[in-house]
Amino acid sequence: MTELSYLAAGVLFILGLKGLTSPASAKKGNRLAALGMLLAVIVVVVDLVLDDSSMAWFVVIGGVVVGTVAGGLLALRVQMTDMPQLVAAFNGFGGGASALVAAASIVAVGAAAPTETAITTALSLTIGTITLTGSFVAFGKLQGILPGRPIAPPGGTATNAILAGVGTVAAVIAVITGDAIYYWVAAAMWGIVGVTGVFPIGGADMPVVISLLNSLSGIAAAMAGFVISNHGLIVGGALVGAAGLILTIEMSVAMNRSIANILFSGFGGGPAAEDIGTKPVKRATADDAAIALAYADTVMIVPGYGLAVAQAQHAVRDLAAALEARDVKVHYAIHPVAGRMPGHMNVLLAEADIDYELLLDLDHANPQLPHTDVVLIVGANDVVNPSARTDPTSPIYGMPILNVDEAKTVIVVKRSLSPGFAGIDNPLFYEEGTMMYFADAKAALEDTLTAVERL
Amino acid sequence: MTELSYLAAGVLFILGLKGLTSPASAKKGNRLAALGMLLAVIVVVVDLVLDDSSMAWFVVIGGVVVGTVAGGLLALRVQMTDMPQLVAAFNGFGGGASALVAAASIVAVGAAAPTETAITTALSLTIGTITLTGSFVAFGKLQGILPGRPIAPPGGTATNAILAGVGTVAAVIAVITGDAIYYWVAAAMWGIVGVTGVFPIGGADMPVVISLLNSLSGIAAAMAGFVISNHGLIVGGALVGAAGLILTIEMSVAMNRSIANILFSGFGGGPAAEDIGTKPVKRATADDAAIALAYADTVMIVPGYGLAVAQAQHAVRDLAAALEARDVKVHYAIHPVAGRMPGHMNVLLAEADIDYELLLDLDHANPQLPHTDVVLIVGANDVVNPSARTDPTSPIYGMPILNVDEAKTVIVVKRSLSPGFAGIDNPLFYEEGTMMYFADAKAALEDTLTAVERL
Amino acid sequence: MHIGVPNETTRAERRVATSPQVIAALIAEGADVSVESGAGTAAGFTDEVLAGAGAEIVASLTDTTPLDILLRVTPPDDDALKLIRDGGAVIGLLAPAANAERYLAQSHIAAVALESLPRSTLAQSMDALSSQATAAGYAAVLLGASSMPKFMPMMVTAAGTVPPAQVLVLGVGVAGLMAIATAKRLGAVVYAYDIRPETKEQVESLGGRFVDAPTQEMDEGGYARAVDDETAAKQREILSDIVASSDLVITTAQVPGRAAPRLIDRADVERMEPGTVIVDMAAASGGNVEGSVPGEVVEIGGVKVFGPDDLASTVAADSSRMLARNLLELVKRMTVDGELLIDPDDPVVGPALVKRETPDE
Amino acid sequence: MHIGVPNETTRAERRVATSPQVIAALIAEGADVSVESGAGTAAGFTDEVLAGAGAEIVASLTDTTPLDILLRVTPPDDDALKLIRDGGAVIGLLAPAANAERYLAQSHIAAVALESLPRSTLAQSMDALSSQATAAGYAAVLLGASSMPKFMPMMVTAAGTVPPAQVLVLGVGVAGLMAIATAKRLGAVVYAYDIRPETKEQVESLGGRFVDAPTQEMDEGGYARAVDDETAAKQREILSDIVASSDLVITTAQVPGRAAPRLIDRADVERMEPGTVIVDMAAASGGNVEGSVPGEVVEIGGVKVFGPDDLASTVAADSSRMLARNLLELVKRMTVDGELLIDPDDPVVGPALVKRETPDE
Amino acid sequence: MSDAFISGIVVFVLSSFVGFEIIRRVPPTLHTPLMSGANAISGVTIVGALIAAATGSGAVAAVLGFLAVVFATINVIGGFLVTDRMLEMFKKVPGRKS
Amino acid sequence: MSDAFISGIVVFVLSSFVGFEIIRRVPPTLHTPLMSGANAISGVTIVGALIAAATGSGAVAAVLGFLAVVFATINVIGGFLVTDRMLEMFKKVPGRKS
Ligand SMILES: NC(=O)c1ccc[n+]([C@@H]2O[C@H](COP(=O)([O-])OP(=O)(O)OC[C@H]3O[C@@H](n4cnc5c(N)ncnc54)[C@H](OP(=O)(O)O)[C@@H]3O)[C@@H](O)[C@H]2O)c1
Ligand SMILES: NC(=O)c1ccc[n+]([C@@H]2O[C@H](COP(=O)([O-])OP(=O)(O)OC[C@H]3O[C@@H](n4cnc5c(N)ncnc54)[C@H](OP(=O)(O)O)[C@@H]3O)[C@@H](O)[C@H]2O)c1
Ligand SMILES: NC(=O)c1ccc[n+]([C@@H]2O[C@H](COP(=O)([O-])OP(=O)(O)OC[C@H]3O[C@@H](n4cnc5c(N)ncnc54)[C@H](O)[C@@H]3O)[C@@H](O)[C@H]2O)c1
Ligand SMILES: NC(=O)c1ccc[n+]([C@@H]2O[C@H](COP(=O)([O-])OP(=O)(O)OC[C@H]3O[C@@H](n4cnc5c(N)ncnc54)[C@H](O)[C@@H]3O)[C@@H](O)[C@H]2O)c1
Repeated sequence: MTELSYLAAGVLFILGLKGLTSPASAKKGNRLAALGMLLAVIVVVVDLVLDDSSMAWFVVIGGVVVGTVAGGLLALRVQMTDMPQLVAAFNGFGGGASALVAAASIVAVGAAAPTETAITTALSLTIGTITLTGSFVAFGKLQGILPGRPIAPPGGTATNAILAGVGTVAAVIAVITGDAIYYWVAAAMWGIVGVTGVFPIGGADMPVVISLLNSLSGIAAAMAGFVISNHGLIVGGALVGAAGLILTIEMSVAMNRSIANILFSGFGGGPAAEDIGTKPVKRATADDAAIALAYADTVMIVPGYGLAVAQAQHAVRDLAAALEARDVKVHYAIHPVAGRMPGHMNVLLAEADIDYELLLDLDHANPQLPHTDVVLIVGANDVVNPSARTDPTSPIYGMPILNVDEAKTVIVVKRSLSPGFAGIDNPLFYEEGTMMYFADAKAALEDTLTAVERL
Repeated sequence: MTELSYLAAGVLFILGLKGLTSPASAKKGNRLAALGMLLAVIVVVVDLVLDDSSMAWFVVIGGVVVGTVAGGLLALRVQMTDMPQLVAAFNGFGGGASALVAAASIVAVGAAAPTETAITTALSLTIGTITLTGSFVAFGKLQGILPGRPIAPPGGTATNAILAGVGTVAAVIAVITGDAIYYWVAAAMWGIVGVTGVFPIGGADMPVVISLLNSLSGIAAAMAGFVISNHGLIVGGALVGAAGLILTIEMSVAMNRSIANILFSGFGGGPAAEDIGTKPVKRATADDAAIALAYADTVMIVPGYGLAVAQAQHAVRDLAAALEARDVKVHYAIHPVAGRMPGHMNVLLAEADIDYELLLDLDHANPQLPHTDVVLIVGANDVVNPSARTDPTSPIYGMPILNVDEAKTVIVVKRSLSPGFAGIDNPLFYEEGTMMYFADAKAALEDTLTAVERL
Repeated sequence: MHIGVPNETTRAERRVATSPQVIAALIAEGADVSVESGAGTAAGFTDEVLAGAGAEIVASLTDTTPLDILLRVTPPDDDALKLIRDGGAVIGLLAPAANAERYLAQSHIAAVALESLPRSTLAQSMDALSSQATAAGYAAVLLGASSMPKFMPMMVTAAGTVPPAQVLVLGVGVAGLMAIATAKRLGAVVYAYDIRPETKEQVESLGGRFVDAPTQEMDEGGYARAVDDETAAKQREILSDIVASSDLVITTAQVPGRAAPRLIDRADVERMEPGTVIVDMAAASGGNVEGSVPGEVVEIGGVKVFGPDDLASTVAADSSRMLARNLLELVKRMTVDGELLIDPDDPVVGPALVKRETPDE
Repeated sequence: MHIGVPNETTRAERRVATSPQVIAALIAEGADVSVESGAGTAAGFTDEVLAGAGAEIVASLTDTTPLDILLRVTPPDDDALKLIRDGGAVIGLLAPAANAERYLAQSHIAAVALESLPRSTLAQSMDALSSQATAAGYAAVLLGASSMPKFMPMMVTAAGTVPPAQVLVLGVGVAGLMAIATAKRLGAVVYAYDIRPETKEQVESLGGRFVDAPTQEMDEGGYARAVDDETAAKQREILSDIVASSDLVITTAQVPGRAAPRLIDRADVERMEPGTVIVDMAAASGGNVEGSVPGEVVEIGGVKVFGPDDLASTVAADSSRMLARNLLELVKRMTVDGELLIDPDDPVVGPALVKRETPDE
Repeated sequence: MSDAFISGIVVFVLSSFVGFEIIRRVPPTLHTPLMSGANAISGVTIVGALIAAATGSGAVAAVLGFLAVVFATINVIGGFLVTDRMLEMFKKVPGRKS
Repeated sequence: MSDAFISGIVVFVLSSFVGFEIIRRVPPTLHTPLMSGANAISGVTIVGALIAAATGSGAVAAVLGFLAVVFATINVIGGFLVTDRMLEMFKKVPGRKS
């Protein structure tokens, strides 16, 4: 029964994780996984109680209470923007717990363990430790306690290689001899690698690192499962280990980087994360745009000269149709001087057979914008440049523009940060609520459509 | 080692099955799975040899030789069109083998087996038997040995329910008492259910039934795995059991039916399979169209009035663009009287900005058609009606038409078999090389595009 | 076989009953083709071009041997019919309703009126009504658009937003459909109406919007019947409002063998804004618009009402080419081994022959 | 503030320097507006409509009190300038190159020439050259299309396949872009060429094809410079071939302050097919086409060459509305608390003031 | 329940999940080859058949074992071969959209 | 190798496959919640921690066990809660295209 209950918990983990991969089912997925965890905990507690060996009640209860209060407070108090670092910290605790389970087993069983158990114990210990230290460095960087910029250890990659080598050798000796001290040495070495390995990675790449550490914490848990011969741990741990790895790969693909590039670029191995412009912008992918658009109630599309250059009129129509099918209200805001000739946008939108009634001119669009969830700017620039409103020294000061910055979210599709016809920079691109989607307008809209249809 | 080798075989099965889900990797997938099977067989043989008990060599070798020759000849000799029934037959053999393994275990171990083994033995035996008989009935129907039309047993569903009930009770008694005779009774009852259950199902629905029986044969193998405590069998069998079930569901969804409707409609429970027209046509889905188009070298799109009615001009352009991105050459054949006014198609295609150079009129299109892989007819009818060429009694006899029947494959997108402007039936729809895709033109083209992008 | 093509060009008529391509095709079929000098000039086919295609250019067809076939854009006078040999034929847009008696009087020849060809799928390649209506529908929109003081498309510009023009097309036969398509291309919002209900789908297939006024099934011939007074009144009421808000109205409604239905009264015209335009393509057969005059433009309360009689001629090159192709296909159907052979039972040619009405019709 | 709008309608001029909407807007700004009777009729703005918007309709502006501002579509004669009070202004398309001396002679008023406004993003709402070029580019295509004996779009029909017309646009400023867009809408295959290389992207952004002939960077003002003889010769050579195969050629090339560049010689015209059409929009400033005559149509070897001088007037309602909006925005910029205040240092108004040339220019 | 049996159940459930997850939207043209390939995999019961044939004692067991081996072998050999033949139709590997 | 260990390996491999297959193309906006949820699941090590804490003897073992329980509990409780909060943003369930 115990084993089958763990299997049931494992199935709940699987279903939960599956749920988490799609927006519609994510919340339910998380709760299923939590249910699985509750089941696993009840099973083990019942088992321990039935066993009624000299169970160390106060340790167990004390631990659970402390952990619950600490974890609960952290989770409920944290601000939205600080969540990534909190996840990193939680992950560190998880890795630490697996290392501690291994450590407890070393203390309890010692050299008596069969080779296979010794191996998994060593793995659980070292992987758990690197997860612990690495996660806390990541936490520190994101929280601003540690410097966000990449800092390589003295000696760079070589130092890390040596530390890892020593740690590995110590672990092998530990397995062979069963001598606890070698376990601790191995754990210490790998713990240091966690620190020196994560320190050189820039703050922007941290999410990928956290995801990788998350995968490691899953593997550590699975190894701990081998140590205590528990299928529940193996299922849950292996699941997270594999899923975390795939997720890490996906995240780096979304950033157009390889994992190796992310992990080692701080050592001078690859290009810096920000390659366009000097001021930071928030970059978006097709999927980001798709989620923002698909979950909006009202969308305003602002076409500009770039739409014409990319001949993206059909693509914009297709995307709008897909959004309308999801009950999103889509309008188009046409600025009087968008494009390069009077009525340029009208020619294109008429070709794509977009209903005239959906086209709003400046006077009609501006009052709508504060009530608009998402503005999608397609190859427009000057006509949405807020310096026309705010900067008396700007050559376009005084020109009426589309006040897109009054909308909740702004997505700008263009190929780069280069200026438009008027040749001036656009402060809109650097604003808090603006996401820059750098791509050819047609390709971007087509990719976003594909992403919307996948949601 | 043995166990881990079985695991390796299981992994190969997983990778192989995964490969089989996409056209690009299917062939490799099948070979990986075969490799896994080879590994499993080698492992068991080595194991048996090492065991060097009184191994019944001649039985083993004789069986393998007979099976290899029979299976090999059948597989290599069969004609493409007869493949589905061959798969059914093979499936029946697989189910039979599992039942025989269970039977051998019953004979060898008898009442001595622990309850859990007895249960799995009973399951392997009964599921294997129903697979055996059901598959051979399916084979007989498809091969034309048995009548293809649905034939319900006397008493209908009630008869089957009684047989199944008796079989189940016998199995339960067998498990409890360990008495072999009850096993045989259970097997016999379920074997009959296989016959009486499949007999009432029409020939058109057989693929779905075979897929379901395939899933059952997987489960039978997994149960046999429990009987002989072999993880290799459990992994492979469970894999096929689950995959087969999903596939069965997918196939019935593709036919717009529920599984229950397919299984029980022969008993008067649901509509007949062919609901449109009386002559049989080959129906196609978006995925069929996508595969045909994406793997073609040359495609000719023939637009007609239906394209205009559906306002599918943008959709056709998008699909063509996706095909061109895959190096498919796409042209459009414009019949002089397509649509309802002179130049009707030109107005639409120009709106969608389709290059004039891609438009071929009758005189230029017809010489191309014999060299065209796929013709995609979108809402055209009279202009591709071959009776204008072949049937002197036809009111349109003598009118030049697009000779689309000279192309390798023809896909016709329209909503039904109803006639066009001239009000006459179109023999093209019933030809061998024609697939009918019944849908609104715009929806059909959009769905096909999605399917192409998924390939 | 000797085929003759006269010069018919006048102010209103710039078309010619042949084209360089068709001359070449006829010659390939074994015919001789004589064309009067200057016949094609207004359509852009100079004498040199036609001669280059193989035609004999003659000052007048009277200079040449009797003709087997005379091809015409417009109804010929009796002298022209004399050019044809005994047993020969005149083929063209012969206006049989008005001229049948004249043709029948010349009993030595057969008169084949393109207007009377069946409107079947099989006969479409000879259907000159369709090909010329295509040209006329296109030309009507260009005429209307260039006579309007406003843009057809919508334009959002720095100098204000120009709303799209509203175009109304009444009568959705071939010309009406072409008018809808052309106005739509230019960016207008297009409404359309026809008495036949199946045109709704056709209008929408071109991106137009169908006006929701009463419709009525067509007769066996596929033509609209004359409507009763009550329906007509209801129609006019609904149409009057949409006419009033239109910038350009194009009317094409016809009922074969009858006067064109009156769809727009003077009062409706007066409700329109000054500067708006009406093109009444049915002016010559009675007019869909009260006050329209064939071949002229009249102004009613600031509204320009055109009654053009030469629309197909304004695209004379292409309309002549299409007409010539129609004639070529018909000539081919009427010849066997290079000899003219008129089969009154042929399902295509038969109905086009000008015959004395049989009592049961 | 008193604003006057005269009646300028002639054969070639149907526009008026105001519109009902703009009259209402000016009155809302506190101005009085007097309009000469009949001034808007040709543009579709009847006296009643303008009066309804709040204008005072006068038989002649001489009947009314002195004006603060006189709005003009065309350059006024000296008598008209007398209507303006001391310190007042005339604003409109004043053709400053030809008339500057006349305006300067009337030292009691300021002359603000819309032609001299900067072509900057900020000034676009007042940019009458753009708004009128928009109208002219559209009208040029309609003129060309209705004068051509062939269809613009491709049509596959039962009476043969009609290939699409080939349209060539030379000079891709505002008018040229509009011409490309309009011809493309009608279904033609459109080629275009301009000396400024950045126009390639603009042409393609409208679905046109750029002709691969030599280009040249623009000057600081964003205008093309006059090109040297060698480049011009090479240009003409490449263009000659594409001109020869075109059905409709629309030329719009201008070099500010100079005569329009000659892009098409008589020999090029003669290479074109009979029945083809050229619209030379630069005819008035010297002509891009050899032989074009402003305000007339000449035939050269079967090719119709138009030199229209009233293109914007053919869509007088919308072109007047846009011009009126341009004038409104400029008047608003030139008034403070309802009083005219001309600031020669204003980056928009300053350059538009007619001034005596300073030596360094 | 024996440990082996319980771990069998775990393996069974997990394998089923893998099977469920692997089959996504499969194009209908692949339905038959996929079914055929899966069917061949279900011939893994050949392992059981071989064991039964090799270790069974007595005539009945021998016959059952022999038949089991024949059946399973037919399923395996025939299954993979016929699948391979069906898949001949997907020879051209498509260029991917860039 | 013990049977338990071997079946552990089988379970590990199969679970990994399930993990691999489950994560398809996930929209980037879900990356963080998914990571956070997976992280909470990796807190399953709490089972080991509880066993260690309950059965360990000696002060060292008690301390290790106690810490393990605290750490694991933080991971589990905090992880699921914070994921739940992140997912608040997906409240609107989209209408599907028909
Ligand atoms: N409407 C008129 O009559 C007229 C006439 C002349 C001048 N203008 C002037 O033109 C401007 C019009 O404003 P606008 O906002 O429409 O255009 P804009 O300010 O010129 O900006 C267009 C933007 O589109 C982007 N782009 C170009 N090609 C693209 C592609 N293939 N895919 C995606 N993005 C692309 C460019 O950025 P990347 O290079 O980074 O992609 C550029 O910043 C105004 O300054 C106006 O005064 C207008
Ligand atoms: N071109 C001309 O000038 C002209 C003028 C008048 C008449 N005609 C005649 O019209 C005919 C033209 O031939 P054609 O092949 O173009 O058309 P057609 O023979 O009339 O066939 C059109 C087909 O499109 C299908 N369809 C309608 N709406 C659809 C939708 N929304 N989605 C998908 N399919 C749709 C219809 O089948 P379902 O209902 O099953 O969907 C119909 O069979 C000829 O007979 C011609 O003589 C032509
Ligand atoms: N078989 C073919 O291939 C073929 C070819 C060409 C035309 N046709 C058909 O022939 C028919 C006639 O075409 P046509 O262009 O010569 O028509 P037409 O010129 O005779 O008439 C024009 C239109 O006016 C409409 N009309 C008549 N009375 C009306 C009223 N009171 N209110 C509104 N509309 C009114 C008619 O319905 C018709 O559509 C059409 O159905 C057309 O599709 C068929
Ligand atoms: N800032 C703004 O918002 C704004 C507004 C309107 C226009 N403009 C710009 O002002 C410029 C002029 O516009 P316009 O329409 O008044 O131009 P224009 O009427 O002065 O000239 C028309 C075109 O002729 C071209 N041309 C000159 N010589 C030529 C030659 N030899 N061969 C080929 N082409 C030749 C010019 O390059 C120009 O594009 C354009 O760049 C336009 O984009 C800017």
